[in-house]
Amino acid sequence: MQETTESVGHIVPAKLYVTIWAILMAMTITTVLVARADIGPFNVVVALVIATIKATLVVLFFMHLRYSPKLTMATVVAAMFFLFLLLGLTMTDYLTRAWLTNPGY
Amino acid sequence: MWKNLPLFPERASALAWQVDGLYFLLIAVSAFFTLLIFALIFVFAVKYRRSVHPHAVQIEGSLPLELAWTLIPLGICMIFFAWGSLIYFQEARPPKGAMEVYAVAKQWMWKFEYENGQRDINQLHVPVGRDVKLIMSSQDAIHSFFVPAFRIKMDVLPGRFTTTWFRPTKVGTYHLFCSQYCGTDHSGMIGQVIVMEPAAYQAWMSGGASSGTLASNGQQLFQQLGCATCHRFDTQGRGPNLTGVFGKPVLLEDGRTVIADENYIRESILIPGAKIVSGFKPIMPTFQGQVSEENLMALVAYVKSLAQAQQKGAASDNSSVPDTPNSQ
Amino acid sequence: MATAVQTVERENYLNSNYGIKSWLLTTDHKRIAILYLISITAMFWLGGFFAMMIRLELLTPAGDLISSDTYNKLFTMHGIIMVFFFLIPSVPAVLGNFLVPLMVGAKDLAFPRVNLLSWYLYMAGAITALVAMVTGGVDTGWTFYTPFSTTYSNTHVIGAAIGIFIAGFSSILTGLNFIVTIHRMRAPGMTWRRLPLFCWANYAAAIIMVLGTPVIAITLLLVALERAFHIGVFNPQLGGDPLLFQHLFWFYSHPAVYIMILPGMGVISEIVTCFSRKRVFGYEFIALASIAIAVLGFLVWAHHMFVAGISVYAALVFSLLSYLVAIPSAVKVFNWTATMYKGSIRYNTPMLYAFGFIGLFTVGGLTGIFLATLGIDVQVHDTYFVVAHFHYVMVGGMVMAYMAGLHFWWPKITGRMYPEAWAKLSALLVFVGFNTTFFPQFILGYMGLPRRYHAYPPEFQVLNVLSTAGASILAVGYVLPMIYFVWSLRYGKEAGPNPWNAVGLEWMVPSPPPTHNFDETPVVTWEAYDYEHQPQEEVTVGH
Amino acid sequence: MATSDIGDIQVAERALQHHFADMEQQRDTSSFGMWMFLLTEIMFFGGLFCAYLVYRASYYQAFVEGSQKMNIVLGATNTAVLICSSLTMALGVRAAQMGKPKLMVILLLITILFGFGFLGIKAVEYHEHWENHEFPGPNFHFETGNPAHPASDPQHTQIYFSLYWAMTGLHALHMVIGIGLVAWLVIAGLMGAYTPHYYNPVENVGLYWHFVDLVWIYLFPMLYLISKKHGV
Repeated sequence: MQETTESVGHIVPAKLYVTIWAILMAMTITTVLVARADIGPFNVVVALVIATIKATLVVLFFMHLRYSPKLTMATVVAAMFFLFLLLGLTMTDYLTRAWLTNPGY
Repeated sequence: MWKNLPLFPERASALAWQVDGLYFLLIAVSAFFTLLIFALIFVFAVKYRRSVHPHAVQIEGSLPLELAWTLIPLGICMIFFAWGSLIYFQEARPPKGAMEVYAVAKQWMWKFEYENGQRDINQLHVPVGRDVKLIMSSQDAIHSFFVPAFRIKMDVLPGRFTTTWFRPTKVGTYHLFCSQYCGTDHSGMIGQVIVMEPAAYQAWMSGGASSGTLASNGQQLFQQLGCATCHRFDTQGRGPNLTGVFGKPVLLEDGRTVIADENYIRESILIPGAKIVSGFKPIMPTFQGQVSEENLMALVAYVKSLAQAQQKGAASDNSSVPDTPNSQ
Repeated sequence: MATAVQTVERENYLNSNYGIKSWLLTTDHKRIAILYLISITAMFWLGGFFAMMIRLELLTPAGDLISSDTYNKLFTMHGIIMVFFFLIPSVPAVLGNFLVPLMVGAKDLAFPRVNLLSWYLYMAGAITALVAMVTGGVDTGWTFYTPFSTTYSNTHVIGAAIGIFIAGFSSILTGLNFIVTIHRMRAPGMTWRRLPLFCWANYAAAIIMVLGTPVIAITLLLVALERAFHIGVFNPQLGGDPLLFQHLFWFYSHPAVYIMILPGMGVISEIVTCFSRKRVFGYEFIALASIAIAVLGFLVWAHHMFVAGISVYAALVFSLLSYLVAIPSAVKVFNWTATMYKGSIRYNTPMLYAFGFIGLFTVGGLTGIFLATLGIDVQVHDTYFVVAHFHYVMVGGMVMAYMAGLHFWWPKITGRMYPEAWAKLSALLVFVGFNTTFFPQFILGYMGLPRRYHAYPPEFQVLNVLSTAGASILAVGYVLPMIYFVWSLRYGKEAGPNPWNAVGLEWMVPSPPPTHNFDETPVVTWEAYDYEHQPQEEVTVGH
Repeated sequence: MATSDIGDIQVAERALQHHFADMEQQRDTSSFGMWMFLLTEIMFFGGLFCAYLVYRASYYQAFVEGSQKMNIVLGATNTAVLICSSLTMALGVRAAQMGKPKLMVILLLITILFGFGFLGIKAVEYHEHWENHEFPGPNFHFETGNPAHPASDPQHTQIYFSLYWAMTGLHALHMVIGIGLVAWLVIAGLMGAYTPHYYNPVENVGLYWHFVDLVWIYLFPMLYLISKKHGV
């Protein structure tokens, strides 16, 4: 009501959709190929970075976030933030449990 | 000793005074703020009642006041935080040289095993003035070891060891409660901590018929279960030499380093594949389901004794065992 | 501003339609609020009955009245019913449902059918949980700690978990509806700075409902799967970590206490201003404190686990964060108190409850500081100190606020006044009975009496008897309103649209409100709690 | 935009609920409501992600051994299938926006086909795991298949499989619901329910569908691509 002026949502050109699709497909192949190589801890990093880029493209274009009110953007950011809190604060426990060891004698 | 209406728990450990001191401070601060709020409400309600004060004075708010009652409580809280954390960290770190008692909790009883192999059920005998470290685990649900007079509490978990410690300062008999709800007879899972004069404690200790120390029981198990065939006391074994391992960092196959504490020994027996020592193959079979909690504790005590023996002999023979077994 | 003239046959949401179908298929937020009111009241009495049984058993140190298994089931069911089926829906689903659309100037919540669905989900969850209780009960404690709940309990854990799972979606949908309504359905001129603090508070609570509840849903689902298929995720025998359950459980269940208390705080903000005839002191700070509590509330959960075997460094972090969430609560208490300064104060029943709330919540909040303090928590964790603390917040705070709100808006909801003298008496009984019940438990807790004990050592008896005596006073205090509220439906005086001479959109429509709330969309041109421009003359009622 | 006519506006007016001022408010509100719902869905899966993270961090080797049992070809194919279905879904919403109901129905039907394709492939994978006793519970049995490297920690590999089944199972359940919702759109679309002035349901189901795709985009690397030693 306050944020948008168009009565009909933004119409994205079909060509853009197809382009996004092509990028997503390419990235799927990339991530599989990269996983076959051994680059140590970077395997995880690459896999997650690719997944995040793919997810961002889907959210921005397929889900029209780019053309949505700021409030929608805030919702997505909030979801990410609280998911991060859940994961991050839980890991503060698991990652630091071994720090305090008692020689005990 | 108990009157009809005690309002405060006994103080029978070195730490109890510290906890109580902070507790009194918290009570004082809380009482101040509670009385402040109650008094303000009462005064305002009487002074500005409709019959004497028919026209309210509209006030929007006040930034200085808001800042004051945000920052002052925050500052006070930080004092509590610092003090409370200091106590907590003391509780978390048993002092060196503490006598060790192993505890197994199960529905609904406590079993204790002393270093000399003596056992106790629902009673824990300790000498006054000695540091006592408890190494605890549960056979079933989660329990919690709680001695109000010592101001200590620690959950007792299945599948791993937790520890706590105390130094009793007063001879007497104190409640031991299970404070983590654990089923039907949760409220029956109570026992006693009996703090004795050292001499009486010695007498009690020698009175029991034990079949050898905990570590020697562990040594027997170590032979019986066949551990000794691979974990030999030289560098030729298929498993790491366990002499002097306890309490030291261990380099793992995947590059991580862990401290060989009680939980590490435990995991290595039950899930040998989880953390492979560098330079060894994951060939050890699991002993899951084959060793009871008591036997696990005996094995841990044995491995620990290997390190203590080595430490004692360290002065004479320092180079025989490397810190990290087989770290090439 | 008192516009509507009371006519005998004026159409309102109660008389617009009759018959059971018109209620069970209604999408009117006000009727759904009434459906909730009836259902949660039933749950409250059931949970209260269990509480009475618990207190009776604890009269004597020996476990002589009921068996320990029965006792364990009683406190478990008391907890489950009170937490999931009374406290969480209480203010949001009853008062919030009724008032949020009226307060923002909307004709209904954003998704009326979803609103009805959420009531049905609540009922489905409640019935599932009740069936589990009737056919054998649950004895895990409302916290469902693993591995006891997954491996060692022989009771209907899956049934209860599924019941809560379903009711959780009711809560999610209510929260979603509030957030969307407050964002999208506000009347022209109803800016965020003019929004009643009750709406702010419900908005904050809704954030928690939406973000937290899904986590408990999946956690309880995993518990059910663990019991059914032995998947090992929470079972230490199969390599799982029981502490992971506690993390996931408290990720929701700690913020859940803010779902309970935040809307109650909103109620108090409305009442203190009305009966002081003053603008609220520090509007922005109270509003932002609500949001701060909602967000910070997600950062503190592991303070339930300080002695559970978590990393001591994590405990340090969570302890620090726990103090932070106490601050906005303190800010609210100070602001309410300051609102009374130089006010023009009346002692009507809602205000008496509000006094009670502020006092008891202060005690509840301050004892929360004890629990955030690591060294102290070790001593009082899992003892009666904790029991007393959360009852001070939940009953002394939340239920007091709920009662305050019911008394405040009862004339709006039903169009009738209740007998003020009886109401004041009951407020007094609740306050006295509550303190007698729960204050002794602080002392018991520090002395070391663990919670959930069916039998206890004899030296704890005197305080327990005192506590039980208080509980009986408290029970009378809760029975009385039940009687006079029902009485008032038939015999109460007509309330008129604005019996308290309060400001706010909900007081500008007739009582009870018409089905579509507003004949034409209101345009808001005044600030919140603008008592300066409200005529001083009062409509005299209830004498 | 240009295709709007009196009939469309009438359809739209019938769809306007009483408590909204206009279609625009209704559309904004329903779309925001859907995003809020997806936020709760993220937290719902978040609990499982948290469990995954904790156990993967603690028992990495067990997770690697479990992940080596995954069929990457099928997993990657399924990822591609879902991406394709998202494309047709997005184009379907676009068709609804532009007032081309027939095109919309066709695109949605293709989306449904992709959805079934995904579930079919998933079923093949599930069957394989079931046959190999890679289903948590009393019958769980795990071998790496490489005699030189016996299973190092089958207990925690079972947790890997528990999480695998829980996460992909929950995801598949969402797919099933999604297919049902798209089928409902197809029927309503055939009956002419949607116009450029009223297509909220299409938009919202579209959001839901993309969300389900999004979850899979993370599940794929998390469950299938843990370690290099694939396809041993």
